[in-house]
Amino acid sequence: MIYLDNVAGTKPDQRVIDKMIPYFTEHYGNPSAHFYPIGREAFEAMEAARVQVADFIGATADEIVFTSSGTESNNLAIKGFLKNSANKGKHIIISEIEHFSVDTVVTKLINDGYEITKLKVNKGGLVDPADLEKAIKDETVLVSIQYVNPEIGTIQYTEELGAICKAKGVTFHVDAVAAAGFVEIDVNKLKCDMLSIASQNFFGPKGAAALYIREGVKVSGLLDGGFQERGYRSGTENVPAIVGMGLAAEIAKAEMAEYVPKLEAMQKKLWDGLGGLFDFLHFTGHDTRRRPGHVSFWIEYIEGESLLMWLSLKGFACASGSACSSNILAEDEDDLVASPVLTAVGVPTDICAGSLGMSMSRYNTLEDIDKVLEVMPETVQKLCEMSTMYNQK
Amino acid sequence: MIYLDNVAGTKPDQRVIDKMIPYFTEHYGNPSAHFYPIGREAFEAMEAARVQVADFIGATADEIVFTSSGTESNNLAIKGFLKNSANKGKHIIISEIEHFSVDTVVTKLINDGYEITKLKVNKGGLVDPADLEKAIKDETVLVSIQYVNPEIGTIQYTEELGAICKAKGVTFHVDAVAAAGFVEIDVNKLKCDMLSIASQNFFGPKGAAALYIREGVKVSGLLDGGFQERGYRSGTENVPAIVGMGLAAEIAKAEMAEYVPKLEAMQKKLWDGLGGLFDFLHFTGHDTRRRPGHVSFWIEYIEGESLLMWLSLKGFACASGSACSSNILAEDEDDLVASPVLTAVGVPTDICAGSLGMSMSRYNTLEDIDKVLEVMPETVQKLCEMSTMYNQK
Amino acid sequence: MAKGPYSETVMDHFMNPRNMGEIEDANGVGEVGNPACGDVMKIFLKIDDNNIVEDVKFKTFGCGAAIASSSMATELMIGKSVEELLQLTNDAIVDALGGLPPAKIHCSVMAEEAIEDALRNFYKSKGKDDSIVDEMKAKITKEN
Amino acid sequence: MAKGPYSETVMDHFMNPRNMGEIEDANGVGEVGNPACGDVMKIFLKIDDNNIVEDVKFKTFGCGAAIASSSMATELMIGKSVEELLQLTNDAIVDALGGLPPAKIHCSVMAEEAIEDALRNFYKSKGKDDSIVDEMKAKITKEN
Ligand SMILES: Cc1ncc(COP(=O)(O)O)c(C=O)c1O
Ligand SMILES: Cc1ncc(COP(=O)(O)O)c(C=O)c1O
Repeated sequence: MIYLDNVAGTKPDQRVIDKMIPYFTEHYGNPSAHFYPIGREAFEAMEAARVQVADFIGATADEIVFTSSGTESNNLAIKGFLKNSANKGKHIIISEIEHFSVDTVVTKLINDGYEITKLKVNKGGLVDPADLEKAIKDETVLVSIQYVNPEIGTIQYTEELGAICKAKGVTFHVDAVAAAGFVEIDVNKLKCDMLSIASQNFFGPKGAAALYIREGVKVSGLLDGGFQERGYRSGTENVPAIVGMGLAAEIAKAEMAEYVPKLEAMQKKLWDGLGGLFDFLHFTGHDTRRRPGHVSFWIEYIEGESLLMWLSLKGFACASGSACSSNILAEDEDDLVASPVLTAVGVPTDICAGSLGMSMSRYNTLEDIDKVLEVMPETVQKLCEMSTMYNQK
Repeated sequence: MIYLDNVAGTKPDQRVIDKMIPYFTEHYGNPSAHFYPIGREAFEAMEAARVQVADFIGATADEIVFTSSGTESNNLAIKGFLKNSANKGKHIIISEIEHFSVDTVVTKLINDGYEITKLKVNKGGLVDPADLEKAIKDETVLVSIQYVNPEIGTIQYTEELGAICKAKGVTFHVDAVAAAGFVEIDVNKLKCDMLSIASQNFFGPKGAAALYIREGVKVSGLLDGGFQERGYRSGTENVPAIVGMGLAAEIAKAEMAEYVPKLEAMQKKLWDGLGGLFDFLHFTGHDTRRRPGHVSFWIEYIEGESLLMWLSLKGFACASGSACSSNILAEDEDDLVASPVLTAVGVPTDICAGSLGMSMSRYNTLEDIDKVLEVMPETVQKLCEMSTMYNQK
Repeated sequence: MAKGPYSETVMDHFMNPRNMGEIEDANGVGEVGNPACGDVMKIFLKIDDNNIVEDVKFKTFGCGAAIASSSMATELMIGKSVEELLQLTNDAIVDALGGLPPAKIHCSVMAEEAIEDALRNFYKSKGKDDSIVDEMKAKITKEN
Repeated sequence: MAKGPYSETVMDHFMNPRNMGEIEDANGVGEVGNPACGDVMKIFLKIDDNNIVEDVKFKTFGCGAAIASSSMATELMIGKSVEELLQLTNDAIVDALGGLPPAKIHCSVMAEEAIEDALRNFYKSKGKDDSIVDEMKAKITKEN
């Protein structure tokens, strides 16, 4: 299996796993138990990880809150921040291509009297900073715009967006879940007040994520109880996963400069190769502002799930739409959600189901790309032959 | 180090860890990715764990929602349930010895117009079912009472409490975090509608927990986003930890009958031994309705933290109060919280700081108890000599 | 290897679709589309003089379940009489496929609808009114 | 091995408290208590004719920080003049201990208060009014 769905989660680094194991077997204490070694060891390892994660994004350790997933970080950022700003204004700005964990949270706030502006994106998936500037008004309390879109790979003008928020005095949250480990993150350059990252997206384990909260920004916790995470998040901490996330952050920081160019080379090869195969293949997202190693497209006449399944049968793990949108477990066809991202970037609705994403990690090689390019023609040909649409051409 | 703080978390079973590892190294896919093997493997392993956890507590798999901690399960149960019952009444009943993750959540609801009744407990830490019966009124929407108290080990009359709730048609949540793996749990015998358990408390890993939600009981999720956990909890699932929790549940179910009598033997030996040492040692909790392997007490003249530290220096990991109440990281002395549980069971307030808990697991032996009993006299003697209180005797 | 969301039979029909293609001299062609899901299914029928399905082929633009449903439908159709075709429900297709995920049941419904559409066009191509199909369906319902 | 919430010096004084005990013929005994935290600290002073601390002992019912604070306080007191004792602040005790967790600073404050209380009782035991302590403190404040 050649894994090309790294935007849905990466294979953890073996060094990370090796570092985690002793926190299952030896240092299994509860980190709130400060008065005996196996508790204290767990605590200190967690605090060391906090420093590593902070260093990774240019923050300080006490600006880092550990959570259990990118979704939880986004929920904490938005809901936790609004608990403290209810009387400052009720207008929130996001983009129309946010991840469900931002879009759903914000959309539900309409019930609480909030007004929501969802900024349009252009064909490349980019929010125009001028649009943000125009959209901000006196009542605006929060802007939340993702750094990288997982589905089409677009990297926003986040620095520019941050500068506008800062100038206007509006709190700025960045969902950087699909950016971390692939695009450099510096909370001071981005001028953001909050930022979400998730360990499993940069070679760390599942079960650990973080929310950066700039000093001075008030956020209330969503989970009440004990004194963990300085009150931002009660509950026994997932020490092994946090330790793993810490090392993954350190490794990403140290090694990104080395592996990102390789990802870019694979990306270019795949892009050029696919572009030359069929004239009815259309790339999605931006040509240059892309997550390194991310290529996404749709093919006329072919439905995405079928292509995904054929590629899987041939040994390639890819994505159709975001990992979340393939709600195959739904109880009802009405729960099958067409990707709002593709609609937003202008892909014709009736073939929205047809998108495919391939995202590489530092474990992929140029040979993997050769293999994809080898199987694509026959696979697409087979599905075209079967397709009512191709026929009608 | 002899570990006697198993109520704060147990050492994971080696079989559990061994089973988890491949979900880091091989089956690292996102379980929402159904269309390629490493995603689907992760999904199926998670669903197998759901069956194991359901079997452990007499539920069916689709009544199980995985969360990240006992605290999160308790928050989801209470907040998630109330989102759907707001117009049914605004009265909630808990006991006065609930864990912070129930007590804090419920106490904060006063701000939303809820009336809270906190049922008193007797000297042994027991809620009188007759008190519950009297406290329920037309407006009562939820009763949440823990199964086992972590600090004093008391096992409530949960079946009786459940029968009363059922008869009165009131939803009943049981916080069974300190019970699972030590006391048999059957949601049908308990007649509960919701029940919380956490993996790290029964030889599973940290980072996985569950909320049982009886079919037909409506609960809204706290974390919005993707389609995971049938909408009860969005966010990428912590597959390795969930897999570990599943096996831990299966092992506990299979082996409790074997290890519980051993825990009871250790408990008796420790209880009898300590009782014979000093006439100024006082046991807390109930004589017979106790978590197997749990002994708790306070000693006149001696402050708990000092005893805890001395025992730690001599190689014993114990608890003073619940793991949570040792808020040594607080920024202010006012944040040091005296244990409300000890006050509730009538321990004089000025020596509340003096309680100690020792909770055994199936990894402890009778020799461990011998060793504790050996060091206790000199340790206590040393602290007594130093104490102003002993002097004044 | 994990199974995936589809049964073995679905996967078999997806990978090796039976009767895929077109019939040049078809005397009944049905087409249904579900724009929301982006599926379009086409069934080509060749019905002989005894009103028996002599040949059938399909083309589908759609997901795995849509392809497998059409393929399985054609298998169930060959050799059947026109009356029998109308009795071929989506449930029968789902059963023959060893089940479908709930969210994908509509793919089998599409196949059922495509068959009916093809039959209507068969009668139309013979210059008849396709209300005959409604009559036949009414009769079947009464008999059951 | 992980350090724990306390510094090495705190742990050393906790494990090996200096000057623990009572002085039978003390001429100044101070006692302070913090019922909320459950700490009680007692300091026994023996001050010679030149107003120099000849001997000092302590007893404490309390947490690790309380025990270490009292032990360290006694170490800092021996050989000091009465004036110097009054200049011994809780900050000096915390510094000497290599720091204390914020929530435990109050333990060092207790030690400072116990010293002052012992001094007041020293003057009282000599039949003097303890307002002399207030005067001395005022003078110290002015000098600084
Ligand atoms: C009874 C009880 N409830 C809830 C919790 C909280 O569980 P967690 O620490 O997994 O958040 C605990 C923790 O020890 C507990 O003992
Ligand atoms: C941009 C973005 N935000 C949020 C998330 C949610 O993170 P998690 O799956 O860890 O909950 C994802 C997941 O892929 C993502 O790509």
